Amino acid sequence: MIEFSTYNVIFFSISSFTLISAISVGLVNSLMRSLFFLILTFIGVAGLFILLSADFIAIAQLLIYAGSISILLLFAVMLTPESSTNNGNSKYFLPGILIGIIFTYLMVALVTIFQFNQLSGIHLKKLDFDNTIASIGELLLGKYIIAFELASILLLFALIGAISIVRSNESDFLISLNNKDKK
Amino acid sequence: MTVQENYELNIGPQHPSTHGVFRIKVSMNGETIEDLDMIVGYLHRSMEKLSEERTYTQNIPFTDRADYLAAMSNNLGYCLAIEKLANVIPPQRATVLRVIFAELQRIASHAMANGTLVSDAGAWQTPLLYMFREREKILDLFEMTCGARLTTNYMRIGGVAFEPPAEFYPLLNDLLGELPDKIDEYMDLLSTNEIFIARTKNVGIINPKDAINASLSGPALRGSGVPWDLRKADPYCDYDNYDFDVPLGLIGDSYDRFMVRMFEVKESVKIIKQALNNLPLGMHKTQIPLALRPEPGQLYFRTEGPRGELGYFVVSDGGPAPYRLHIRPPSLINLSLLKQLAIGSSLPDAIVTLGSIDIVVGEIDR
Amino acid sequence: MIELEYYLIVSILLFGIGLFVCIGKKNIISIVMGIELLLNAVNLAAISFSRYGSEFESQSDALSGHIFVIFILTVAAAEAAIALALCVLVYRHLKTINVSDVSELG
Amino acid sequence: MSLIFSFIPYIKRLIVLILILFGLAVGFILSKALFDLSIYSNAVFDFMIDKSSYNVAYFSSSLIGALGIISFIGLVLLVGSWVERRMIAKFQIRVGPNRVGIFGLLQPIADAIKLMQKEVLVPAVADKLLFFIAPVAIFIPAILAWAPIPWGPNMTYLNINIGILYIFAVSSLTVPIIFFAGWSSMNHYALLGSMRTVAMMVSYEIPISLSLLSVVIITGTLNLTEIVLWQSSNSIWLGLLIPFSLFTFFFSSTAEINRTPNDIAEAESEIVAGYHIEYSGMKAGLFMAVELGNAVLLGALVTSLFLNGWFLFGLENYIPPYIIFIAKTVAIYIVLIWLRATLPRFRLDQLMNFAWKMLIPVSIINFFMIAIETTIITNLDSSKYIIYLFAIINIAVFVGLIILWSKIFKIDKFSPEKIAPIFAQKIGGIKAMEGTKSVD
Repeated sequence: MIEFSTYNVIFFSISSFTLISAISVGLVNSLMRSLFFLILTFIGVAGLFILLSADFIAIAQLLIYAGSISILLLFAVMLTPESSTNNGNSKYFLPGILIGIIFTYLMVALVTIFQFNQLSGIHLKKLDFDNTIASIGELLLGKYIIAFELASILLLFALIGAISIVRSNESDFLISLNNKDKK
Repeated sequence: MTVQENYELNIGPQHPSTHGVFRIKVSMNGETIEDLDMIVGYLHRSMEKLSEERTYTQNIPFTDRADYLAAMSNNLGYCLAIEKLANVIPPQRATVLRVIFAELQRIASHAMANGTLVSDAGAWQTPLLYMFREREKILDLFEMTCGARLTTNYMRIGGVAFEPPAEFYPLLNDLLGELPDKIDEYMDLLSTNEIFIARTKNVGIINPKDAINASLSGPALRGSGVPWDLRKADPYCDYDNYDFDVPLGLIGDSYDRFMVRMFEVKESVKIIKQALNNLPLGMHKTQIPLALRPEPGQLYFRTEGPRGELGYFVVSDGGPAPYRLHIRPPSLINLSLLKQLAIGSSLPDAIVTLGSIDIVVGEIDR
Repeated sequence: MIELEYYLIVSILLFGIGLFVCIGKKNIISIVMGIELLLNAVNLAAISFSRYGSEFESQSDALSGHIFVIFILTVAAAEAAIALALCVLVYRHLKTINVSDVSELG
Repeated sequence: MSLIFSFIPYIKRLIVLILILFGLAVGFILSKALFDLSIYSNAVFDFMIDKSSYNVAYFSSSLIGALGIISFIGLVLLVGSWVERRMIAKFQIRVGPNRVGIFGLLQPIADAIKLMQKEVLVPAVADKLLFFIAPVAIFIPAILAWAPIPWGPNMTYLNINIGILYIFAVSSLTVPIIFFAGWSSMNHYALLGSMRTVAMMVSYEIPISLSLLSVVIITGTLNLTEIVLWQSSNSIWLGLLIPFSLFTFFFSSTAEINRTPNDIAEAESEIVAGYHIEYSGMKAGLFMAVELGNAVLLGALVTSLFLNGWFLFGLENYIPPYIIFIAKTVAIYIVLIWLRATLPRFRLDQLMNFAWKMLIPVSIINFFMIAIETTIITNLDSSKYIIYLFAIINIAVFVGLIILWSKIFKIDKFSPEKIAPIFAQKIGGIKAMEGTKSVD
């Protein structure tokens, strides 16, 4: 059914790597280890993006997910010292597995039943992107300029919001300032 | 690690910056030191108790090993104390030789102190090794005079052990000629280095009142601007006949202590030059009885060691051995202020402060 | 030949695992990790649709999937920052980051 | 006879001279055959494509290139530590390693053998999995980041059009690995070191990306080879055109790769060795090797981004271009060694202040300035000399910004006259001090 070619071997190895790491995220007990497997999952997904010839997205995935969001998570783990040891399963563990399996089964069934070829009317063929990065740049600053600006504003607000949430309340801040003056 | 909870860090007994087997137990909040506990005693050798079993002369090697970076100064303080107790008067030549060697030892000790301070501030040992070069030459001079480099055992009750050999003086003159230039070179490298200034300026500020209340002495006290030097305040060895200045720091931070040491080296060079010019001829030692038996009595004698006021409290019961010998180590007293300085500062600042106070663990634990 | 379906199945599996992590763990940070897995699964689906679509007239139309993913990345970064700030805040106030303990308002 | 004996002290220098001459001669002979190393991998490809499928030919020829780069990195890791130790010894008026082999050249091999023989200690409370994975995993980004480096005209292993982003993304993977190394040791020193690393890397990635953006916006490409070619076609080094970006990139990268003056993550006088304090034997050796390799990688990046890569005033036509490239890389590495032998270390908060209050705002100003200049350059493509004008302007602005910065942050208040000690006028306690105090 599936022929043995280099592309297939690479695809199946990367996707199994990704999925095994993703499952390990949920199964390991130490939060640090699950974070480690999460980073491996991100790297695996980046590999799949490269297979889909989305080079810029793959690099962005590495940069943002594996390089930045994982570090945010690291900070969160370190700022909440209990969490690194306490990563137990909730009482919904079995229901979680069940829901995951049911959802996966339904969706896989859906995908395999649907004929995307028929849906689009013509046979699907792979597009070869030669230079994605320039086109993406033009799209972002042309067609999607409003969304782009909104996203940047969203990021700014998220930054300010995160800082204002985590900052200690005003009185603590003033006390610390006074202490600093004393020293 | 956490926002709220402190965690403990054991700095030492083996740590690059504790300058020996000395342990600081710090309680930290992030990078800030919240509490600190100094634990000494890893190098305790029971010197003071052992001295009660030995004659006065046999105790001199113990003083070598108390402050192993300033053996000559320790010898000098001890010998002066016993001489005063036993009414022994050393010959004039011996006194001048003592000044020469004590000041050479001060230069060597300050070179070591400042070198390790810069190493603690993170320079990759280059200034330390530069300053070791000068220290090495001084230790060579010691070696050719008394055969030992570190634990010299050179001073005797009633004089010094040996006359320096003939080749000692030209080498000493060479060293004195080049030392001020070398000091200027290090000042070029360090005192205007912005990183070094940023690391030491306004770090570990001791204000003069605190310094006096904590009974600090030596460069740690003078760095705070308190003009107190026993060589001038309570002269011994005819220090009042020498012309030299006492450098003082401006605000009492680590940088000032560093600079005070640097300038003290220059002043020491001045003192040695004057001593060499006025070196009288004569005996280097008076004869004293083999088993010296001072009259019963007690005495506290203090000298200005490289690290501060080095005091010897001796009690004699008329026997050949001291009834009680107590050393007032400047390092231990100076160290007592570290807790006040370090709490609230960050770990790197505390390390630099510790380096600038310049402790020797052999002296603290004795 | 690997077709669109295979990528979609991988994406669905990843999504299912993300759901399981979200539901089955009681640690808030684990749940945030599960959400990241969900977003990754969606990204994968978007990129594979963008790659295997022949009805697009030009390359720039096909790259709409990429643009989608870029916006998802942006939102994910913002979401992670806010969610983790909330984690820290919850920990400070309640000394726990166990979701089942965080059941009361105020 | 005595004449012969009088040469004996110089025999070592004579040997070095002979070796250098021999090397030059061999190099001259081989320079024709080794001018462009890519022909060998192409030959392998041509040979294999006749015998077997395209995939096998592609794989085998790319294996040749990868082996070449990896063996170069291996050589660098071996020779680099020797170079560093010898040079620092010269700076510190010592001799350095000189016992094993001629000039101590075999010292790194001896060190490696010693490290391999040592027992690998694992703390009882350590997270065993992460503790074992971290030193191995940290090698992967360190080697992967070498892929898009342009060694010569045809000698880029991975000639992708997102080269800069690739290096940036791959090297950002080291941050979590370093964190895992520190965390899994379960040692407070290691934890402090890894927290410092993470905080510092997160801060310094912003100035690095801003300086790289300046390069990208001015050359209009993310491809490292094209950046090098842009510099040669406009006959200017980017380091001269945008000096502030060069400074930012270099300084921030020293923070990223833990080199003095920014080696606070493994400050040996404070936190002993930082994140790899609990590692012993070859695992510690791997961390050290990666650190050294990253220093050389920084040299290669600065060379290709700012120092015009393999071009050197037409000399690249006569000696193999990759030799020029390696020479420039080594020069940057030697600058790093020089810094390490000279400077003390910053404190963490000073470094963060420097990043957030100085480097990032000034980088943004610099970036806007370069964006305006780029617009002018691209619209006025007829006049080539405007680039030189901009180079002068940028250098002036660079110097001006530094002076302005030192004024704003009052660096000049530590002038030597104001910080030198004063001399006591009279001796005594606080009262005498009041008389002495001349400067408040």
